[in-house]
Amino acid sequence: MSLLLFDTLLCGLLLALALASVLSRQLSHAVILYIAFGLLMAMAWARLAAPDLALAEAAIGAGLTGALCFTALARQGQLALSPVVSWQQRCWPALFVLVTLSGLLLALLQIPASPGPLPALVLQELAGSGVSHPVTAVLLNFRSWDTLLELLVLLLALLGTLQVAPAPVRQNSWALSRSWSQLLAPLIILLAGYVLWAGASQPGGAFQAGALLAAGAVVLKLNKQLNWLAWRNIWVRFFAVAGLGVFVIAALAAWLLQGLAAEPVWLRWPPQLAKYIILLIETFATLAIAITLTLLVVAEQPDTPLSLETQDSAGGSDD
Amino acid sequence: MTELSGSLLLFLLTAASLVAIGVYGFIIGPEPLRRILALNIISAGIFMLMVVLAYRTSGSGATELAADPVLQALVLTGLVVAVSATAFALALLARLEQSSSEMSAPLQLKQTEPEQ
Amino acid sequence: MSDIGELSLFSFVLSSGLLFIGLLFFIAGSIGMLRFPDSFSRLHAVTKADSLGLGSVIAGLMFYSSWWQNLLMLLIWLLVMASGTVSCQLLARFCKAKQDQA
Amino acid sequence: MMILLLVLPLLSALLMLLWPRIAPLLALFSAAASSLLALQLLLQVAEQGTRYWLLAGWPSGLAIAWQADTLSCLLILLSTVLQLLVGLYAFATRSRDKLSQGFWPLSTLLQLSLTALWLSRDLFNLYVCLELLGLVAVALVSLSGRKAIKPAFNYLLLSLFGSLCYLLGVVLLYGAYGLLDIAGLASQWQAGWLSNSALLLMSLGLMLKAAIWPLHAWLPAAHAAAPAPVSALLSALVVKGPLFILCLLWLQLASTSQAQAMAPLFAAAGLAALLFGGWSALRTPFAKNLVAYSTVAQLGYATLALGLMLTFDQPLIFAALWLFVLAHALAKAACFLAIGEMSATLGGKRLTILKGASQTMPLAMFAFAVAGGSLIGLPPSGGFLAKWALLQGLWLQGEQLFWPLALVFATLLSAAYVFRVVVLAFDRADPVAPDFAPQLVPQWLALLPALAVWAMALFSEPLLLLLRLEAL
Repeated sequence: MSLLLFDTLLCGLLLALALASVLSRQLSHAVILYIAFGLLMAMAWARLAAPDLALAEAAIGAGLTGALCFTALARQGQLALSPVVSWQQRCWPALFVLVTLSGLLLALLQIPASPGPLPALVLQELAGSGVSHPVTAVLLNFRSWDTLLELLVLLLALLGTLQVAPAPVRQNSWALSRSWSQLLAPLIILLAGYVLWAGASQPGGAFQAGALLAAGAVVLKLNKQLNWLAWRNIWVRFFAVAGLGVFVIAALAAWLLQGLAAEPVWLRWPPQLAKYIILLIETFATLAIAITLTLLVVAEQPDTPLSLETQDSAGGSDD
Repeated sequence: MTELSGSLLLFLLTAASLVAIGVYGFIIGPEPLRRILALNIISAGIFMLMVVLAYRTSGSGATELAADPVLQALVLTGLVVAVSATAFALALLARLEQSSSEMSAPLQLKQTEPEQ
Repeated sequence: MSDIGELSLFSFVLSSGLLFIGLLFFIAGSIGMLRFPDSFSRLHAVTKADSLGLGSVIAGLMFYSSWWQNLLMLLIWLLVMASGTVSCQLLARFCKAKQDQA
Repeated sequence: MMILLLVLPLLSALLMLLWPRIAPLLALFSAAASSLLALQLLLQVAEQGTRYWLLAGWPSGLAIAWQADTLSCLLILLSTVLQLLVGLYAFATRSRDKLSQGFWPLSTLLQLSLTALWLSRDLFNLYVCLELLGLVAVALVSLSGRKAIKPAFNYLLLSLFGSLCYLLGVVLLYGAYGLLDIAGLASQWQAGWLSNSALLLMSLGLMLKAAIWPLHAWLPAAHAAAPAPVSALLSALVVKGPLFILCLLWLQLASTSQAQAMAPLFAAAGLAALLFGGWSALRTPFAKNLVAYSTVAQLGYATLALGLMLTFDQPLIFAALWLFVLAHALAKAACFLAIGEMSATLGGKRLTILKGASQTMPLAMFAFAVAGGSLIGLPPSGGFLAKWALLQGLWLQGEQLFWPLALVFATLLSAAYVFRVVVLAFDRADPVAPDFAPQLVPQWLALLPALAVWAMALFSEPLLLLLRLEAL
């Protein structure tokens, strides 16, 4: 009973925050409400037996997305009220959304209460995967191709962002926040290492650890520390790319190892080595994720030869 | 029709409503930044739906897993994709606003640049 | 977590009292943030009440958990207090700077 | 060996990021090697039949499924060859166009994501591929700098919205069946409100991403704003990815009753795209917009063929659908490269700069006209082959009058917009500056795909055979 009360409260708050974020008159309010929404979402996921996701959501949904949105807000300059949307303009979309929602609900109600065959299959094959935490096994063994492509998506977003990164917003840093961020840094590194290591047997893993590290690095970067952490630094580039590189090279090595067999299978880890391969991939992926996420949040224009600035000044007067 | 229990039904309803709220926000806007937020709300709703569906496993007693790990892994992948896309969209937006302000006051920007 | 039944009446009352006090502080802090007129008094309400409120809630929960979990909770409280102090300082300075500018 | 098709572009893209100096050479090398590998894979599959893989060697359902049938192999070959061609064009014009360094890794990654998409038969993996494709495409569009930022932003938002719709559909299906691979789902498929809504949601998202009428509004702005080599890649390849998934869904998953119910909608959307796209192409004052609107119109043929395929279930129509896609990809690459070359040399974006282009830049104009011939469907081009297959498929179904008439009308419309350019080009040229010296190599490169699309007619028998096999 009390659990149901808690659930109702949680769901009500989530809906209220989302609605308020969409409808609020000021953009800054919308962003703040969205960050609160992300934090509550993390709680909902912890409630729904998804601690891995709660960790990731707290670091990403509330932390990094919040920082991103605030940076975007800071670029908007003076805070103006949103233009008013007239009643007629609101009415039709609302009607459309309500109709869609009821269709979606009708479909959702037909979903069977019993899960499909995959969870049992995962449990059955878990012993051969090299790790004992099922989510990590799915991510880095059963469906590792998805994870590889996901790392690529992350890298690609970074490439795109570096290309269009705007000119920096000038800001100064206070001594207090600087020293506090320096105090936090070792703590965050310790915690990230723990989360990475724990991933093999309990909730945690490369992505959560990377996101944590990135959060720490973003705070330091915003305080004008870590000046070496920029795309033009070859080592930074190397480690940003190494996550994918190590993944692919490990896969190639495993593939060649089976080459003696008749039909080699892509991305199959040899069972006795699986544990070490996964740990190796995760370590490099953590670093790559941390670097990529940090640069995504704090990317600024003069950083990189990829940026389009030179081209803009040359060919901007085409029309 | 369904045999889903009370709490699950509640979360299912919330997830669908979040998607609906996000779609509404995406259509209405009016600022681009709010559209990006709305997209994030849609994806939060979809991920919540996935997490709720994953949670079905715990009640059924078919396995000793707390939740469907496949779906949870998919959500993790989806989260990364969502945050990457959001970051890229925000960078584009910032560039868009910068170039529109440059067009209105190109001289002023030229003066401030050497300071940095 | 140990069962509630194992607690003596005295510790049960004490922990409930502490939890209640903590909640009171949270509520007071939230109302203060919504109702106070300017940024400084709002900051005052939020940070002061939150650190104290969280402290009492943690103290109340300590009756139920093992020493290891207690240590973690204490650490969390310390971290929240420290970051609350820092961010309160920063916000207040920012507001001050804004005021001086205007 | 075929795994190199994915590993090679990936590793070379990573190396390009580390050492930008060698990027162009690396990109060309990887594209050339991939083309050879793709050709080998196509020959192998055509000889030995379709190949299946379960990645990482786990049991079906748990593992991600791959399938290389003749269609996938043809598409892989198409994307690698076009990648090589466009890469050569970009390399040949690098000193003039000042294309940003970012082009090389991005276009290589585009090839990788397309290859991954053509191979995958797993709904969630397809989602990741779609996102990858969308992000690469937007990053490529934004290469043109300031004027492309707004179209790129709109493209990104709509593309994200489309992917989310698709993802929601995938989640509904997973909730219903607990499976993600297409073959497994197809074996358990039941028509019902749940599967209906999942299919509708996924189709909505895919149609948005494939710019199928009426969800095409973002395409002309985005494709016209991109640099010429990028527009060629986008129009020729990127919009075909979602279209491929759409066909997978409706031809392999949907039950007959669902397909029959949806077919008229697809056919109508295709027809509307042909009419409105053609009309807009006839009206626009900008050269690249004309080609972009023609993409909307030509996608209409593919949608129409999909609708007719769902109605009649006739292998010839299926072959026609993919012939349209192949012919359009080659022709559109030629068009964009030719137009890009002409507007870079003659200076300007309006259609009027092409006045007299047949005398000043005869090669590029010839490439455009030849490719345009295929867009219209003049015999014996690839476009004609596709239309002929479609008509033949329709005749086999008995007395059909409406669709052939509609096809004829659409053909007239596309002839009108192609001739709009050609007529202008045969006008008397304004006198050119004495140092006017158009580059020859890029023009030849633009001509190559145009010639290839006419050469398709020579291989019509094997092509039809390959594609018809697939439908069975």
